[in-house]
Amino acid sequence: MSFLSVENLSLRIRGDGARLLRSVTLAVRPGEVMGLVGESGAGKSMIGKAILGILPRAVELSGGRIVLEGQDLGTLPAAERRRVIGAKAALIPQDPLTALNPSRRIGPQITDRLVDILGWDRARAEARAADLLAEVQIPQPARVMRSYPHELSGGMRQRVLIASAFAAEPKLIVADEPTTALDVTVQKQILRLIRQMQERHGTALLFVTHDLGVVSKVCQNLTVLYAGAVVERATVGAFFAGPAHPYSRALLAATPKYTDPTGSLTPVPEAVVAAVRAEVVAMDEAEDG
Amino acid sequence: MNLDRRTLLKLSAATATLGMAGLPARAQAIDELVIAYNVTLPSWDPTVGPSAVNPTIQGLYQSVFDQFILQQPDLSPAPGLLTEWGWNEDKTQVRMTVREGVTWHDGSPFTAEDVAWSLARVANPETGSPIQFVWGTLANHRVEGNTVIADVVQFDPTIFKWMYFLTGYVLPKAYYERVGAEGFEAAPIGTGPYMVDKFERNAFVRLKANPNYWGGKPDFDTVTIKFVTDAAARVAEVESGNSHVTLEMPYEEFDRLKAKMGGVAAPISDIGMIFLNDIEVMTDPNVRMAAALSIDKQTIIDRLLSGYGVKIDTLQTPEYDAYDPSITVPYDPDRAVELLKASGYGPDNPVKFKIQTTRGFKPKDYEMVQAIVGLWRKVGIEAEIEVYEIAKHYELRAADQLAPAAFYNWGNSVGDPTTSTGFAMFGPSPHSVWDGEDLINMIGPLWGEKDEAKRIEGWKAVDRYIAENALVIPLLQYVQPILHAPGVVVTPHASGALLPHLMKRA
Amino acid sequence: MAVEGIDGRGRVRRRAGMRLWLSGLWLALVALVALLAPWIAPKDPLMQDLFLGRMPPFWTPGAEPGFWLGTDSLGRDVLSRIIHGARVAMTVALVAGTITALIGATLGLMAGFLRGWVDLVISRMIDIWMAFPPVLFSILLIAVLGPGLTSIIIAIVVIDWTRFARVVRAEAMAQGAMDYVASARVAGRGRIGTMLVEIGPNVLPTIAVLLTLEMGIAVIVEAILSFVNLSISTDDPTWGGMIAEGRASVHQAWWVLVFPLVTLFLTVLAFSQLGEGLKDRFDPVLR
Amino acid sequence: MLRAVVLRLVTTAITLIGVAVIVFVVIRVVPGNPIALMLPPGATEEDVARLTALYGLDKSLPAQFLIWVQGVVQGDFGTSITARQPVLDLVLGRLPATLELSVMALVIACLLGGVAALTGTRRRDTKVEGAIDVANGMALSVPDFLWGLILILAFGVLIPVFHISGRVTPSLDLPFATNFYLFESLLRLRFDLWADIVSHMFLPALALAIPLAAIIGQLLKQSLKETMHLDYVTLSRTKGYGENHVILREALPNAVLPTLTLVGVQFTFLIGGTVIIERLFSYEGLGNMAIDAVINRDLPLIQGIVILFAVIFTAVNLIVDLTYAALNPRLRHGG
Repeated sequence: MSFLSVENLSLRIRGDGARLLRSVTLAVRPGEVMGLVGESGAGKSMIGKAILGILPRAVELSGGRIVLEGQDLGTLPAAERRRVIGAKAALIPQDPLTALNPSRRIGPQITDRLVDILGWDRARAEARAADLLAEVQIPQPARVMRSYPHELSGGMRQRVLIASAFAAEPKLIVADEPTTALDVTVQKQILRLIRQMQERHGTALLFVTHDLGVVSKVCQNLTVLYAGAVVERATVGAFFAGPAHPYSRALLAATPKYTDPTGSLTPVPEAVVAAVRAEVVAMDEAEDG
Repeated sequence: MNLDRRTLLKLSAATATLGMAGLPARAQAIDELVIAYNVTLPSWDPTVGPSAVNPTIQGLYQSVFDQFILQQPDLSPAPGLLTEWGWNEDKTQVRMTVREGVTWHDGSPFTAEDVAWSLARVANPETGSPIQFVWGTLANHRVEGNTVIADVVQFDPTIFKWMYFLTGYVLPKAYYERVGAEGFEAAPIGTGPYMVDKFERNAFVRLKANPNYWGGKPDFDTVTIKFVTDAAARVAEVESGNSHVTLEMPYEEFDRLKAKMGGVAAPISDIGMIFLNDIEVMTDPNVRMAAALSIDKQTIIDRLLSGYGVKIDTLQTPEYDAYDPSITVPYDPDRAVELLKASGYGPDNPVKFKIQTTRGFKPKDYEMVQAIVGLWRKVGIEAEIEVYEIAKHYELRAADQLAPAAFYNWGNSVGDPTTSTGFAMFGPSPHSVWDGEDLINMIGPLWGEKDEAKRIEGWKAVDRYIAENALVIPLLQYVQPILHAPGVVVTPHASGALLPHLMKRA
Repeated sequence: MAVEGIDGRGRVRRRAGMRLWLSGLWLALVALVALLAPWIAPKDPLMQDLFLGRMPPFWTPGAEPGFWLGTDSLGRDVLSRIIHGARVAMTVALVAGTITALIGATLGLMAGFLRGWVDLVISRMIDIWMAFPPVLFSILLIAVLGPGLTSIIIAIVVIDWTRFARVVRAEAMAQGAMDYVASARVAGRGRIGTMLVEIGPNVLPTIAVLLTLEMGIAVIVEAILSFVNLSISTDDPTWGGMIAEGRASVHQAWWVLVFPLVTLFLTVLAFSQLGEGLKDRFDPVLR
Repeated sequence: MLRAVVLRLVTTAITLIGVAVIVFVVIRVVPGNPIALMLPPGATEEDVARLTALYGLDKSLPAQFLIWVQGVVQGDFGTSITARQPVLDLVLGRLPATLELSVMALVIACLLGGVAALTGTRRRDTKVEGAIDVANGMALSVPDFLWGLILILAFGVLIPVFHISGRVTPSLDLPFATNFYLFESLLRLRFDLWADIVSHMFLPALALAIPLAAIIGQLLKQSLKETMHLDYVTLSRTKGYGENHVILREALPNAVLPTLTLVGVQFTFLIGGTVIIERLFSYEGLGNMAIDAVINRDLPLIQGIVILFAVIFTAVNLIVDLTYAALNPRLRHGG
């Protein structure tokens, strides 16, 4: 039974009705690592936002539902939905430089959820935070908890955010392109760290990225998106052996391989783009018709 | 058209608060009288500095200090700290008998020594007394028992009148010499009806009744005088019941509230006039006369001042000694047009000059000048208004650089012709603007005239001459509006001074 | 069905339209009235008739025909005085506003870009000027210059130029640090040239916004000065002067105070909303 | 850090000296010399000369300035012409009243502005925010003296809830050592007096506060709305916190900082504004005394008051900069 089940999720711009997501369906089993892949603007991070309830004000849910551990989030009143999400899910944000509150110390930014939402007492929360900081290989966790974000490097801050996400023992973590804002050398360490933490804590992980290379190293299976519609769902192994959908194949061809850095890259051909666009138009007319 | 609140409220929500129902003032008995006063008190020494010559605060001084001679509400003198006073036969000496049994607020006895010392002090130039030129005419002040004698250096017929006018106050010699000027400022004492209990600069002064005042203990034991310089705020004070008495508010407000509370409006010794400077077009008598004849004084008083004002044609008011009702300047616009035509002016070629005025210093001062300029425009006089502050007026007048016409008010609470027509029209005085030789010769001999009847007749002749040649344009005698709660009866004083000890419980 | 807009970003419409339109309309009306004042005013604003004092507006009983908004204590037509008052208000707003902007912006630009001792001197001047309480300083200034339209404009300029100088200096400093300025310098443009050509245009939107706000403030300062009895000396009507005069007899003739008050209020509100609207329009950063 | 402090003191000194020189020259150029004011009817030419010499106004401008500076160095700011008392005592006597009124106005402005900004952010992009924007615009487009007038009529007379003149009911005996009535009445736990004083100060303070509240309201809302888009706010929502908590705990502390410096500047304008409001409410502060001083051409007093305003202005700027540094963690912890 899947921990998270997104069923026919559709999102539109409030007011003029432009479609952002077109009845997306995907499911994540406890402990599974699912990759969400697509070009920028394909709506992949919009799915993450929908799940965590942080959609921008200008976007409205126009269809489908999100079920978390059997609970349809849409039916819950706003306040209760927030607490459920807060308790069961967590976010690893993209840019560590702006994801920590500059005027609050690091410690409280980890323990606040534990105390306020999960109801832990302060001592247990602080101990937990220190353990997690150690687990993400941050030296002198006690001192770091007392310091301010501007005193830490980008990489260190991402580690803090990862520790903060795992501290609450969530059953699902949404990682929204967690390494894109970091320089290359740090990216590898952070990816390996996320993978280790995921295995150790057995948390389901929804990994949003545009980099197929990352997917191949971190995810178990993946979903390819184009213009807010699911184009293909596959296990990583099957996908890298031979993607079913022409757009997926073109996407794979356009991705640099670590193994063959000098290989020439062929941009996604026009014909393929036209084809997948036609598919999307067909879906819309079906829905509108 | 009375105010219809509903139309106002319907008009616009943002300004609905301006619709005024007005609240009935609390009518119950008043134990602590509160007066909303229109000017602040800069200094407690009534004999030196600018405040000594400021007529608007003399009421405060007269509550705490006594003058040599008491001035009654109708401006006439009466025995005060001096019971008798006068010259010897050849007017080379003055003799003054001092009242006995009077004490200062600190309990120390009041003696003739205080009177002699006070007179000598204001006669001494070093103390910075602005009226030194009058007190300087007496010298060698000495005491004999309870009489004070002084030699007359230069005869001044009005010397005794100054003893109930500006700087004519008796100060405590022993106390002043002990505490010095600054000590006196901090804790002033006098022999007056009220003692200073607490003074908060720019805010209020709290007065306690002087139990053994020689003129009888005043009705109200405690009087608080709040300094509220803004007229609308003063009206709000009495209307909301925070204060019981106030003065100097727009006449429309006086009319509106006097029905609800109590109000008294009496003429005071302060007149509104237009100085004429003998420069530019004003040297032409036709222009001056036309300007005088074309001002409809009564309509201005009725329409602008709601009728509160007394039309005058000379610088004297009915209460003054040298008032002559027979001298009149009628409102005759047609004659004014003829006179202007005689000098070559007319509607197409109007005579042009500038008229200066203060704005907000006296009630409706600026509006009155606007109304006069409007009346002049009808007969062919184009006057351009220039507003200046009272400080600039004094400076221009002292330097004789006033515009051809300048609106000003002239207070004279002793009612003597020298301190009205005299100082205003006598060429050499730094205060006059008109320098005509003829007038100087007429006024000259009157300064030292010893025969009182002859002196008064002399001044009347001067006033008649001035009116016939329109050397100045007197306009009106001001009426002072006083609003008071039903619980208090206010006796107005013709000098314009608001005196708490004249106020009785209703 | 538009396909190209399918990704849906950047479609959030801007909401400011309504306010901008209304304020622009009102200001245009006031400007027009100011221009055509002598021709469209029903009566001569200075013509007095003491017997027609304090006539109520036309819709109330006892109104005098022809005097739409009633008369003041001297019997002058309130509507005509408001119309002519618009001329004074607009002159004060435009002239004082523009001069303040010119002086303030130039000094600010010089201080912000040239830096060095120029900045030091100008910053000290700004500090000194701002140390004076504005109202007290203007009272003193008017006392020196004597009342009149020109002295009010000078008072406003002398007091408010620091507002422009401060903002433009900060903006010029920020822009100065940008790369495009450095590249212009590399391209051999002189310091002054760079300042005028490169920084000027980018600072312009801020100046435009401040200018509209400044015009509103200029009208208010004129009202404050006439409250302190220092405004225009001659007869010609100003809104501030009418408010000060109307205040004394507000219970008998509320319209003498209320109508100029409402006109002043709407004009200044229009200036501030226009300024806000321009700020939204120019400021791309605002999401 | 020391170097910055020294530099700051030097610039402050320059500003004060600049102000002193300018006001000294301006008020002596002002027409209407005080001596003419003192001349009653009948005074003669040599009276004018005598009084002018008495007040030292006959010397040349630079000479007068030197005398004044020598006096200032020994703490003697000269004697007021009208009040015939040392200017320093007069001015310092009235300073507490103006400071208390300004602080009270600032508190009211922060409360009003804060509530407007927070509500505007909480209800952003709705009619509520539109209404708040218009209200801010209206508050800004009515000069503070008109607010004073409306408040007097509304709450002084129509519904007499507050006192409308003076600073305290004169009949009360005030056991105060200093002139800081408001603060001292709190320290002495005399809440009866405190209530009376507040009732006197509330309307003038509100009239002063309204324009400032509008400015704070707009600036803070602007800064809040920008902060709401930052990642750490979004992250906080994922933790399960409600909108109110997110605004108050996460966005507000960071949004306040940039607004602080601008409020500092506006506060100095507020102090300048007390000149008119104190006159309207007959509140015995520095402003009220300033107008009398100008009308009576009391040159030493005007000089003293303007210098004191300048000192207040530089002090407020210093305080604002210090609080900015204290509040901003980046500056406080270096790095």
